[in-house]
Amino acid sequence: MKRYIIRRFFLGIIVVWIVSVLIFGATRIGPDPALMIAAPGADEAELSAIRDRFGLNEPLPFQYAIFIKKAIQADFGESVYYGLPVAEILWQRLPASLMLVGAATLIALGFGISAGVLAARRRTGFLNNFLRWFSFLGLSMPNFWIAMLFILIFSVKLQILPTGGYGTFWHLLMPAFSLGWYFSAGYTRITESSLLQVLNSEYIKLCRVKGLTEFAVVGRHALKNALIPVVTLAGMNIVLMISSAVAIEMVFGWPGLGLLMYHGAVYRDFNVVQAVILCISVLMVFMNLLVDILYAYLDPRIRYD
Amino acid sequence: MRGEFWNELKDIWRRVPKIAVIILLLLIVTALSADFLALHDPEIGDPRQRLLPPAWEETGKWSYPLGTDTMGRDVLSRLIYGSRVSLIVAFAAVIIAGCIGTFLGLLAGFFGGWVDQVIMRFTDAWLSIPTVMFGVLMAVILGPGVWNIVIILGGTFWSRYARVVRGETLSMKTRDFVQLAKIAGCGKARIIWKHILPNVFSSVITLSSLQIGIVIVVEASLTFLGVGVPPPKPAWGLMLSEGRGGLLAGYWWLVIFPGVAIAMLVTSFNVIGDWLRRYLDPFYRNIE
Amino acid sequence: MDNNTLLHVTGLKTYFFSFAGTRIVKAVDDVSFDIRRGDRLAVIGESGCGKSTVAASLLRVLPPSAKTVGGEILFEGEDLLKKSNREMNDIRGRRIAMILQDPMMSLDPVFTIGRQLGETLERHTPLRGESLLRRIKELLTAVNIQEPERRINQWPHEMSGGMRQRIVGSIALSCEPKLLICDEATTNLDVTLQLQYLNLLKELQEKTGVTLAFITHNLGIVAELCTTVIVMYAGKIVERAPVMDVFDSPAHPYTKALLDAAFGLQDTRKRRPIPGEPPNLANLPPGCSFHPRCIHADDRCRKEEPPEADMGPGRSAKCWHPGKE
Amino acid sequence: MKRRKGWAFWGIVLLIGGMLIAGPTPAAAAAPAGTLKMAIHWGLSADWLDPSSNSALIPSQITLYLFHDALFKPMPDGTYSPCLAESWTVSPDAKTYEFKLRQGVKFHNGDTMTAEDVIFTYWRYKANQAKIIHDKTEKVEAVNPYLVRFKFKEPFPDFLEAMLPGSTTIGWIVPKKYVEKVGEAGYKKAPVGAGPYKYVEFVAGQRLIAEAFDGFWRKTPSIKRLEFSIISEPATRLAMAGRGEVDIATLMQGVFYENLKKDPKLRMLAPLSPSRWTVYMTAQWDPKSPWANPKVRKAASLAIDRKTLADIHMPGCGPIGGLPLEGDAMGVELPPDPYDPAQAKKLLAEAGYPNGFHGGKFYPYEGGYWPYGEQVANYWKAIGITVDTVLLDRPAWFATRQGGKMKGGIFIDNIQPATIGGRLLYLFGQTGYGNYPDILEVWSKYQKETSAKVRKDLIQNIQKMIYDRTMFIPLTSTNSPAAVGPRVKGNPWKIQPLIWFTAPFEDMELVK
Amino acid sequence: MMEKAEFDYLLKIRDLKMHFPVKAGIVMDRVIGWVKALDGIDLTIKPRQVLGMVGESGSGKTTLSKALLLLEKPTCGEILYEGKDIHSLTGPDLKAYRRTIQAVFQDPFASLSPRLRVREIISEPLEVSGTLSRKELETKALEALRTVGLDTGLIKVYPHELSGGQRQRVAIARAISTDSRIIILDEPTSALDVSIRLQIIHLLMDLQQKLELSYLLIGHDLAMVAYMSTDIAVMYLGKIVELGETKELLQNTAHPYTQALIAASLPDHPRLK
Repeated sequence: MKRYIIRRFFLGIIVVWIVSVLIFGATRIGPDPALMIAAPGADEAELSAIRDRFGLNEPLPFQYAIFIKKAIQADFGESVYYGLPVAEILWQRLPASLMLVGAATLIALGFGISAGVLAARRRTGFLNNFLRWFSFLGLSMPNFWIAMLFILIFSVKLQILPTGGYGTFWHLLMPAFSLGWYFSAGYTRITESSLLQVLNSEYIKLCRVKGLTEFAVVGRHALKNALIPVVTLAGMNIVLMISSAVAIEMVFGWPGLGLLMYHGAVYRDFNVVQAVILCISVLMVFMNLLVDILYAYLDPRIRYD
Repeated sequence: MRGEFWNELKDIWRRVPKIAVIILLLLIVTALSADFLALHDPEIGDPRQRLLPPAWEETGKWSYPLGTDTMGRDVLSRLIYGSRVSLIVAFAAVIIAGCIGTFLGLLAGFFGGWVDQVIMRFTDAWLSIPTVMFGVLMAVILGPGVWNIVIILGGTFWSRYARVVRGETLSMKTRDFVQLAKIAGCGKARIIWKHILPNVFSSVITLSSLQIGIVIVVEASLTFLGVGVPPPKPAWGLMLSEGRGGLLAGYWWLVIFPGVAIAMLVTSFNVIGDWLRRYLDPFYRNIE
Repeated sequence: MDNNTLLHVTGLKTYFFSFAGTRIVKAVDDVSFDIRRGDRLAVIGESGCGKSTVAASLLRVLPPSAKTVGGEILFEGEDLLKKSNREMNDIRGRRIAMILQDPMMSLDPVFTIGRQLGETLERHTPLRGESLLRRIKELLTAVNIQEPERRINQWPHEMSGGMRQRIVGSIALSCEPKLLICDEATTNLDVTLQLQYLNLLKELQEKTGVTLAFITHNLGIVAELCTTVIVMYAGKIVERAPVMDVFDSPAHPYTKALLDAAFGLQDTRKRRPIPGEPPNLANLPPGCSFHPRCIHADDRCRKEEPPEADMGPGRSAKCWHPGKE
Repeated sequence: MKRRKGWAFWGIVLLIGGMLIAGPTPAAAAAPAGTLKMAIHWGLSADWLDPSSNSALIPSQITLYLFHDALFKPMPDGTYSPCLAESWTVSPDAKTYEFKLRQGVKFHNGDTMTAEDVIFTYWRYKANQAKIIHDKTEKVEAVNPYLVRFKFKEPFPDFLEAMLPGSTTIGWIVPKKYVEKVGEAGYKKAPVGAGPYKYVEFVAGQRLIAEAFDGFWRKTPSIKRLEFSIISEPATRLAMAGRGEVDIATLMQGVFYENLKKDPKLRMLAPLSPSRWTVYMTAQWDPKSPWANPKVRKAASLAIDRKTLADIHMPGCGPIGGLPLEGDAMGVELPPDPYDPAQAKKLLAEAGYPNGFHGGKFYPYEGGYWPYGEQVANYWKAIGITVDTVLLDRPAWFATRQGGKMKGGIFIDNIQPATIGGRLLYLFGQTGYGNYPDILEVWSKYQKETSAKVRKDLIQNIQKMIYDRTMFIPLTSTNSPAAVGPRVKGNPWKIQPLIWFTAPFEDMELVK
Repeated sequence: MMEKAEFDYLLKIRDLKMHFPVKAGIVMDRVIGWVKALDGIDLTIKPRQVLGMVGESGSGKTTLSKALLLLEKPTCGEILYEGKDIHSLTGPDLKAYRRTIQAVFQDPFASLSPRLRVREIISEPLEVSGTLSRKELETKALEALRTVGLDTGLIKVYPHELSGGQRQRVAIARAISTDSRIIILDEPTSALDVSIRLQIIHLLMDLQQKLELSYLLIGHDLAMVAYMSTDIAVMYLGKIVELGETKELLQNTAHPYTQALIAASLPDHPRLK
């Protein structure tokens, strides 16, 4: 088990390294960043000064080496657009992102799992159909569009929730719901299929013939087994969520990493873009490790591989 | 033989989610015959006919059945042509992603060893890169354009295919029929092409029908962020994005129609994908 | 029905409904039989003949697509089909226990052995805490598992196949049931393990007096262990007889064919295969469903379903030509 | 929600209290009260907090007017309105400038502004044109603590113009002692200036908070606290304004503008901006290109319905005929070309293109203004001029424009400098794509000339020459429509179109 | 067909060992031990011999068959075919060997490629090893189908349309289509219904007689193996512990493991228990 975790950790580092190369490469395609930063009419001297300030005068491999060396010390350079150290901005934004993604995950998991359990337990019926359609609907509408509908309904018409911004619990509700709804369908699907699979297994049959109550069979035995793939999906989805949140953060003016990255890309603020994506990949690797550990808790077969 | 084929087709028809299939077929037909169906040029509007409501509203005109947008373009014509853009983008992106992912997944799963390690680490890296964000970045770098979007979406969505296909290939590799093909002396290429690919294909199709919905939504999101399909192309995502203010402003037809169109298309794909997943999975077939 | 009859089943019908009820598969069609106390009953037949469905119907643990549509199951005089689900839960595991087809897969991988054993006891007996633990150890010792203290906290995957089987057996017998149903309990086992397991069951029966019902396709098990035999074909019972009679003078051509097709180390004569393919339950031939494979089949067999012919004490066969050589 | 009400409540309490204590003094003199919230559409940079690194782009002016003050700056009473300098003199050879400083001006930290601060600021300045200006400078000296003298190596008649926002921020004074104490990075984190508001908090990409500075020399601001939230999505900004979560929401174009007119609670204010949409045809200097023919350029101008263009994309704006801002003393107001497709076609035929021609690459202005460019291309298409539209987002557009990569194509430029001189410098200087020798000759004469009258003649001459040969196609003026809530008193846009934001901030008031 | 009269054996296995490494390590794997799947096997398969091989699961039966089928490379030892080690064969020799040896596996549902038609399945071994035209392949496939007693109309059908028994017949048809001489039967009937099992066994026995084949029959049911085989080899922990003619071996059992196997066999009749 320990060996397994350490191994995963090393693989994770390799993954992060590949990501860093990819991102670094991607950000250096395209026109000279100095031209985009400089004010109209800047002369060569000004451009050169800008390149100096952001370390753009070195050859690319050098730039990469410097980038990695500094990144290890959590120094991502200075934001071209915001004029602040990227690490500082990142730290400011991370809590908002984690809060949003955390709340959305809870909503998605809560709704998705309960809908999935219902769907797997009774294959037909109004509630099941309703839940299934509800989750499909979340998957079928672009989430920025859901977000706008929420604003229309809850802020403009019903006047019960604040529209945009960040700070209170009430500000979190709409962004978290519009993000969570989109992802709940995936959980419904996977809970349903894995639960069905588990419910058809021999050991669940044994639980039944042992005379356990339906609640004990489904709630204790089946769910614990069926949640294993759900956990995997949840781990993978965290990163997808941070990234899918871009449009939602934009709509609600939620100051998360998604919005930071979006503006970074739009303003060609490469240091920010690199840092955000690298940060998320590290987060992903970390999440995967966490999922592995959780796995071992859920599935004892892994503990002694 | 022919009769059998028809019977089989009928049998399948009996089981498919009919509404979803009908909607999808209708949309495809619409996309193909957009040139005949559309009443107006979808890209050039008449500035004098701006923001007309749908025809059944008081101030609407029947020559613009679903109203016009801020630039005086016919919403219906844009919707009709938009089905073409949306479907092309979605299909092309999914085909590109499917091809790349299936190819890499087959290689990784079949050859194992360091080939597998290299491909899968690369895939992991790709999976841990936030898709939409990377899409935004690439879109910004490559600049707006329909085919750029296709390339970006295709280039970011392949990783799931690689994962799935690799897993399937690994399990196929140990199957008896593959072993028997090796015993018969089949070359690697033949085994991959004749024995493994056709068998992983059903998962690829299932995954595609689910991915296509995601691709459409992501495309709309990128467009909303201003880095997707560029104006004046009549794409649904773009219509939604351009007209989104209309929702609060009372010009609901700018948003509701493309929104419903996207939701219908994506739901159809999702329903069909869900059905395929069940239908092609022998486990589900047994319990249905 | 006398006091000696533990279970009395009449006219049991369990159907599978698929495609929203448009396709009906009669997995168990009008099945009647008795089990007497202390008996070792064998239900034999090839896969898909409905024998496992009979077992599932008895305990009412059918898959969602299946439904018992008729009949009566009297267990110690109580009709199980009239019980509520809650009452059934009290019967399952307590009065009727079952060992499933694949004992290797029957233990929940994410719960310890002790937990899974204790769960059953907690459900059906007032044992708690220390006494519960003591009882679990007792049960494990009874099925020849060494060091029960250590095993209690182990996971199923840490045990060998034979051990897992014995634990499944101990779970089944933990509440001293009256009837134990073994559904193909020894398939996929190496021969040596199989014999060990059968011996264990025999031993336990002698100790506790539980009634055994074996569902199997292996005639060797029947010969080794059982006292009474029920032969099923295409959802119906085609023959019922004491075990000696079945092996000496099978009444139904299908039973005879099964015997002729089985191997044995002692009997090395050339065997005779059964012609044709097993029938598709969704599309049964008219008349006697065995007629396409039967050497004695005549016109009547092809058109009319045979009645159950009484063949003496405890014997019957569903055939137009019972006992014909 | 509650908090805002709380603020309003305490604001009123303070106000009433203040009135009771102060008696019948005017309300403006009362202590600042209340909070005004704005949802703005552009991201703010920490660089903009410091005038020395402020890039003088239009969006960056908000921080200048908020935290800082300049020797002179555009104010409601004029473009060159004396602020930190009470008055100034220019020598006849335009080589020496003397600024008499206002006495008793306090920075937020309590330091008094003196000539030392002005000199310090001048040499510290490092944003655009810093090198050009510093190279021209011979000496800056403090004649006395309240008199600064700038001496240039050569005549520098445009010095005052160069100090206007949009050109440089060299005239926005920072406290020397404080900057030296906290250092460059420290200053960015806690900027101190002589402006009406004190810095409270800045979170990149999220919000900026400012609090009234009661020691501001001009007057004490009326509103205690200003909060700027960065909300990129216009629909959200509008909804926030509609619900009263913010008092002002910026950039309400297109559909939002239309909606705004329907909401009885909200006012629509559309301050004009100094920017001018202008078509720049770089191909005109390629003799083989159709665009080399002035008739073709005129035809392209006549083909555009400027009125409709403005109505759709820039409601409240109007067609323009020349380059200068209205009211520019040096500018020539020229009539915009009418919408006359028939005449346009005729001109095209005369030029030898009766069936039109392919006009090469066309770069509409960045991102959010693509539909505007699209519409222009549609008008050209109607008379037979087709173009290949290349869409670029903001940074890419600037990089392409700046890097000279639009050569041979046509683009819509957004000309931002406030004065006609600045505009011509922008069009003819580093960022120009070509010129005519005769115009250049006049231009270089103008740059050396020191007599104000001759200068005016020369620059007006240039404008006419440009107009006569349709060197550029002016399209429409631009604005920045904003939704204004009921709590805001009057029109907070006092300076427009030179400063398109709600400046001066100290003049803003809440409804009592 | 070539005559190979000079050899009195089809396959000769000499001191065959197959060891699998057990790996461990955090980043790089290190070998920490070996599992001896085959531990010195000596065996000869003669023409027209049906060699039964019994032993419990994990005793190395399947590993041996994989070595014979070139699916695994042995750690040491050799398998001689016409005097040459099969694992060093190349070119035409390799193709010839591949045609000679074929296999039928346990699960008829897993051993036929689901997306190929019966014709392609049967003719595949010939197609990849020979130069036959499509027409000839088809003729061969039809012939093989008839030989295993299937309707030739099934040639266009996909495997999922066949029943279990039919599938196993197709698998056998594929194995004999190359005029093979040795067929490895890995538990060929254990996944079949009781009533079909004997049909397939009889078919295999008939084919063996008619086509003069040799079988290596792997099974765990001693009774079934004894029924078919001329000789029986008993495997235990990677070694052959006993080898002999069927009758001889059953009557005079030498090794205790073989005795245990016989003792564990279930009786044919309740009276015999």
